[in-house]
Amino acid sequence: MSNTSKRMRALTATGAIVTVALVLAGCGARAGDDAAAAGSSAAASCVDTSGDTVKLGFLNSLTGGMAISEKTVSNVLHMAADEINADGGILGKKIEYVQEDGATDWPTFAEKTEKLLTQDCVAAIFGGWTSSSRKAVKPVVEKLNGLFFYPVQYEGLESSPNIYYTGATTNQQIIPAMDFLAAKGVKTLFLAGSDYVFPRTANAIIKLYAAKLGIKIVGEEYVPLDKDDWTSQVAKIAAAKPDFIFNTINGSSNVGFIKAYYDAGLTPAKTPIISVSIAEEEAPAMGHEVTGNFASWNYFQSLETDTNPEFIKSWKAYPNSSGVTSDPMEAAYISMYLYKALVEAAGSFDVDAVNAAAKAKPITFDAPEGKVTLDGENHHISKPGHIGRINADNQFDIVWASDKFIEPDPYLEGYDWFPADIRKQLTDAAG
Amino acid sequence: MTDASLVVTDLRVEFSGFVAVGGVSFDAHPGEVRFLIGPNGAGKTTCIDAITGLTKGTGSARLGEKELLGKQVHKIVRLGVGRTFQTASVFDELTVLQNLDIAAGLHRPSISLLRARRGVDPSIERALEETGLTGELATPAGILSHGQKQWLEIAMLLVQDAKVLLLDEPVAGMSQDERTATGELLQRIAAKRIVLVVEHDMDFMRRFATRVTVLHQGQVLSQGTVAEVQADPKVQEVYLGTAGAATTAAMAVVLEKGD
Amino acid sequence: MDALIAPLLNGSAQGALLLLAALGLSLTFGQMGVINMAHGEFLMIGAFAAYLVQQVITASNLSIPVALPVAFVVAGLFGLVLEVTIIRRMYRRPLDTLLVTVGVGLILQQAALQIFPSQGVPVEKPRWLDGQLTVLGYNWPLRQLFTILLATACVAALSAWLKYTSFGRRIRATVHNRDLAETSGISTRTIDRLTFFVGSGLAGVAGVAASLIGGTNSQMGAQYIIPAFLVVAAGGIGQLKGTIVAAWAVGVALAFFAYWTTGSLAQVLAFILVIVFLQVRPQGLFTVRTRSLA
Amino acid sequence: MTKKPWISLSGIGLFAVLLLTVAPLVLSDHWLNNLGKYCCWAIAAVGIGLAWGRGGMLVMGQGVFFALGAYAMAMHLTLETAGDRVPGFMVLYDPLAPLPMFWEPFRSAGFTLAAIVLLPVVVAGILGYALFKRRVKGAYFAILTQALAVALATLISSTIRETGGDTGLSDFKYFFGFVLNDPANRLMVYLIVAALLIVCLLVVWQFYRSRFGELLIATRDAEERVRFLGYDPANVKLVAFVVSALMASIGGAMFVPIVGIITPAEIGAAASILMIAGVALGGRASLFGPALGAIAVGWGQSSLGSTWPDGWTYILGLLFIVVILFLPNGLSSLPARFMRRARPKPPEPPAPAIAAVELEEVRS
Repeated sequence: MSNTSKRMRALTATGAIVTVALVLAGCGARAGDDAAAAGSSAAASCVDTSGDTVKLGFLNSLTGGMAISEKTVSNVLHMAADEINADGGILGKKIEYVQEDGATDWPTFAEKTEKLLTQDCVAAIFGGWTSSSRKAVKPVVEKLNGLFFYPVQYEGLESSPNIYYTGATTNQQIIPAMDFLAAKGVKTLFLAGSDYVFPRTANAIIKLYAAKLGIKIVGEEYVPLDKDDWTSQVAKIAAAKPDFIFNTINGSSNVGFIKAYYDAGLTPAKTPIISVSIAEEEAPAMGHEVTGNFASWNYFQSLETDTNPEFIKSWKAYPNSSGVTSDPMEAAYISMYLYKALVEAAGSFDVDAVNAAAKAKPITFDAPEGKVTLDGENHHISKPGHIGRINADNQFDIVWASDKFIEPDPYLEGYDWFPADIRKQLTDAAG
Repeated sequence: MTDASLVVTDLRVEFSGFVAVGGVSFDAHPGEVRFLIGPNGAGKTTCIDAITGLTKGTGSARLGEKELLGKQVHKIVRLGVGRTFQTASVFDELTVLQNLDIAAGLHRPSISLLRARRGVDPSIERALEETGLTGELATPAGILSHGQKQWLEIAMLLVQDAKVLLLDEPVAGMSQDERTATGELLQRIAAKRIVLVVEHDMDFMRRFATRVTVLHQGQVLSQGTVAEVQADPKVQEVYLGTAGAATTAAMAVVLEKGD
Repeated sequence: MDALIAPLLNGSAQGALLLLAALGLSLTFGQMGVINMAHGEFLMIGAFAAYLVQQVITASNLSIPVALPVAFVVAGLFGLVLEVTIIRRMYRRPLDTLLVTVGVGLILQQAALQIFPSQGVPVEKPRWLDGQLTVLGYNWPLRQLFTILLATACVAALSAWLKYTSFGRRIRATVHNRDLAETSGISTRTIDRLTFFVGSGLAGVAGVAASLIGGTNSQMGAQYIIPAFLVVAAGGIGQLKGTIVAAWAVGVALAFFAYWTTGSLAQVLAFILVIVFLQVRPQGLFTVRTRSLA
Repeated sequence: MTKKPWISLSGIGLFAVLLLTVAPLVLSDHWLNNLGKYCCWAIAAVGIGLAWGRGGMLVMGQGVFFALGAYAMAMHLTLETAGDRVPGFMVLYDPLAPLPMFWEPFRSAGFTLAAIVLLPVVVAGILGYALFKRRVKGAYFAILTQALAVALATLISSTIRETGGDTGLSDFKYFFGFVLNDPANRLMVYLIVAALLIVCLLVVWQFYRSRFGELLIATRDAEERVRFLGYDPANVKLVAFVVSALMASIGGAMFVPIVGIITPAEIGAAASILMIAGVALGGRASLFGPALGAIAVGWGQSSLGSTWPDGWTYILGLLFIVVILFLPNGLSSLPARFMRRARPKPPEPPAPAIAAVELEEVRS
């Protein structure tokens, strides 16, 4: 019947088109074809700074679950850009920003990164929060030779020529916290974390360092990020009676943890918590139940530095302000200033020129957390270690500070207790 | 076609304590139009439900040598037992042809399902002629008239080549002419197959029944030819005395299902 | 001893919260065959209502008892609006209501994110819930006991309402047979609206309980809807006692799994347990003959 | 249902020409890659159309099958990139332990391709058999499948060493020997996805015009009635469910080289529901509706999500409400509606569920 013959014809036609297309396309580079693999394919940058503006991309989750945390980072980036513009811009060019929504969806972060770099032709991208979002962005900025400024403390063990990290790596937050505990004479420690990469990695490092410090880990519990009920796990903590709890829980789950902790009758006097994800922004949602516990950060609103009062004042006056400043916000804020300093040192917006300038001489500037210096090799910045204790106003009283700014060491090369074979395998895998 | 008869023996159906059918026995043979009548709530439809596997029943219902009770619905169908429903249930979104084609698919190998239909099966054409639906081949079943839907259901049983046709109130809502046509159709069909009709309509029963079983409150009240049954005083009493109360009783049953 | 007592008690409290979340769902699903995927967001509305009450009545000792009826009414009104504007148009397509309410949930979540501080708001626990009850050597948080008492009170109130009021009787009649109820002169429209109001209101009460356990923010509702539905399904449709037993069982199972394994694995195992259970008994724990869609 | 097969067929032909030749010529690399991503969702959507639109099974957990394909592919690409080494993310948690057992076979390209096809068939087969034979359907089926998707996403998130956890698998360098960064190879990957979408459309086209397609509609509208025609509806539904699972798996597998990352967020509740959004928009029971709807939703997310992120969430929410409330058969039913208005037709057939419900009543 004619149906059949038509169908056959259509099928053949489709088949033919596909075959031809695949043959045409299939002439791309194959594995082992080193010239192509080396990245010669990176498209020529389309960044245009010939006018009196420079385009920058902002990428955070404004919708979905992570919007809870990322909105403030996004807002503070806007504030920094406005400040820089009011001050004459970067190299005399006003910042024109393109805001994108990562929508709490990691492939969307990858897609938007590509869009920002190839469609909007931005000179650099700022934002991200979760490690997943960074890992989604990383291959894209590396492929397209773009720049990404990541503002949140993270699990380290990473570096990329195309990413600048303005939050702490593990040796600037986790290790100072452990030093603080050791100084307090802590003997037993319980690890509580959300079930994802940062807590798992942080705890792996904590366990290695604890062995060296002679601190005994008496338990380890994880709960999914989107679950609030910690009662069962806190019961185990109460039974284990640790000297201290190391808390790597993230997001709203922290509220549930603190409530369960308080309900179980655990108190900072007997079983204090040290957290690495509770800051001035998160504490109010926990009310008085979190008061008296500790947190390890580089920046606190209560820090007394030259530029901090100014930062706090500007933020409080900013339209979308939450009224308090916190470490991730500060890191996002300075990422913009770090970029400004880099570009001005390079005298150009070109990625390679910026990277060269980073290596050429130490970039240093006054941040609200103090005078920070960029490490041109690993693209992290030096930071002061601080331990704060939450007071009744949900602010932090600083109880401990590192004696000097801590140099960033994402692969923990300066720490002999970190097994060299792990480091080697990790750097090999990254290389 | 077949000499096998449908023999139901001591059929019982209970719904959480309520006895809907309490030990009913009857038989039906090819060549006769067999009627099952009774007031509402007498258990007529439940009998059919039990025979076709829709509800669980105890006792026995045999088609020839094969026991039907306890088998899955679709397996009973594959043994040659087909039925229609009080409210005509055809596939509204599909055309008459598609409806019949699905019914005819019973005897095709499964793999043939993956091919499109080409032309019209001879068995479908015969069934269309038999039921007078030839002109409606491409009409969506949903827009057929009520009577036509009933005929389509009967046609589906024919292409399905059912040995036993269990028809649940096939003429409800039909005009007088349609009733007559349906009755004659049933008589033609009954020549080769077992036809069992559940009906309220006494007039229709009188005109076309060969043999009748009267059910009342889940029991056989009377059995025989139309004349014999009509002469039975018990039947007269049920139909004259309690017809009005039956509806209320049925509602009470539904209510009780709750707790 | 602790190894048994702690999970058992905490699991019971977890089950009580699940029960609170599932009660309303069980009512609306049993009555109308409607799955309200925005039920979790109604729970969130209840929690935010508790927060707003605390802004007015600052003493938390008083504010939570006040918040409970307020949350019930506020969430109930949201449910009523949903019923009147959308659900009533869809009774013939129960499966589609599921997707429509997914859309409603999305909108409510985003609205909450924009209206309230994105990090969430604090809901303070009353001081009289500080402290623990020592049960066989385990210091059981009083708040856990409160959740159980609250759930018990809700169940008692609901079953009394269903049993002794004429509205309740009409609801039960409609659950059993909608057509018959209609022909007997019951206005199923009014009944549906009322059921939806009460069902959603119960979600609001659950929200207050949830706000004492975890964070109060735009995302909080999402974690309850699927467990709550699994509880309803496992309990059997329109079966209060089934829902109660199933919620308790799931809660205790979660706590024991969490005790033996990790919090994540506990979630996975509990889900799989319910799914396997529904394999064995697709009708749930207790069955009732109704014209349900499943 | 298709009365004139050549209309649908030439539609598919036109679609093929647009996707395979016009799009690569007209679109920038970025948008072509995005289109590739939408095509992955479209492939899954075509399967959802078959299962939900034609089969009446609201599959709210297609993320499970999407994940099977995606993780099979991602494991292969990860191993291809890692070479002889253990993938980097595994090292930290146990530096000396070998590759987990279940990763080993994914070194083989052949095994990976077979797994992408067979895993969803086996899993959906077992799951579907168990559910349909027990007559689990309607909302129960929907929520159970969604619960499975949530469970799987949680499981993957918590098994960091084995699966990469929440961060997922990413940073793939090669695709079956081809360098993924090379634009020519990216074009090839796009063309494969587009071609697979066309193939899936052809498959469902054949399904829809076959006797099986008619039987599937019959089963959707009156499952019990089908039983009385001698079929076991469980088997009919099983076939449609397995095919839709296979398509989700294929979509997931191709998602990985196109997007370059797969994480549990792509398979959980939200992602599984988003897959349905496009199908509802386009028209669940139509041939092209699901695919076009999925592409439209993907495009909306990319473009509107950029310019107006808060608004996009509201639009998505409203889309569910408005389309399902007022246009249950999606945008593809609009032309027919206009035709009907022009030329009066008999009233709409009653809601499909009615016949089945009435059958299930116990009458006496």
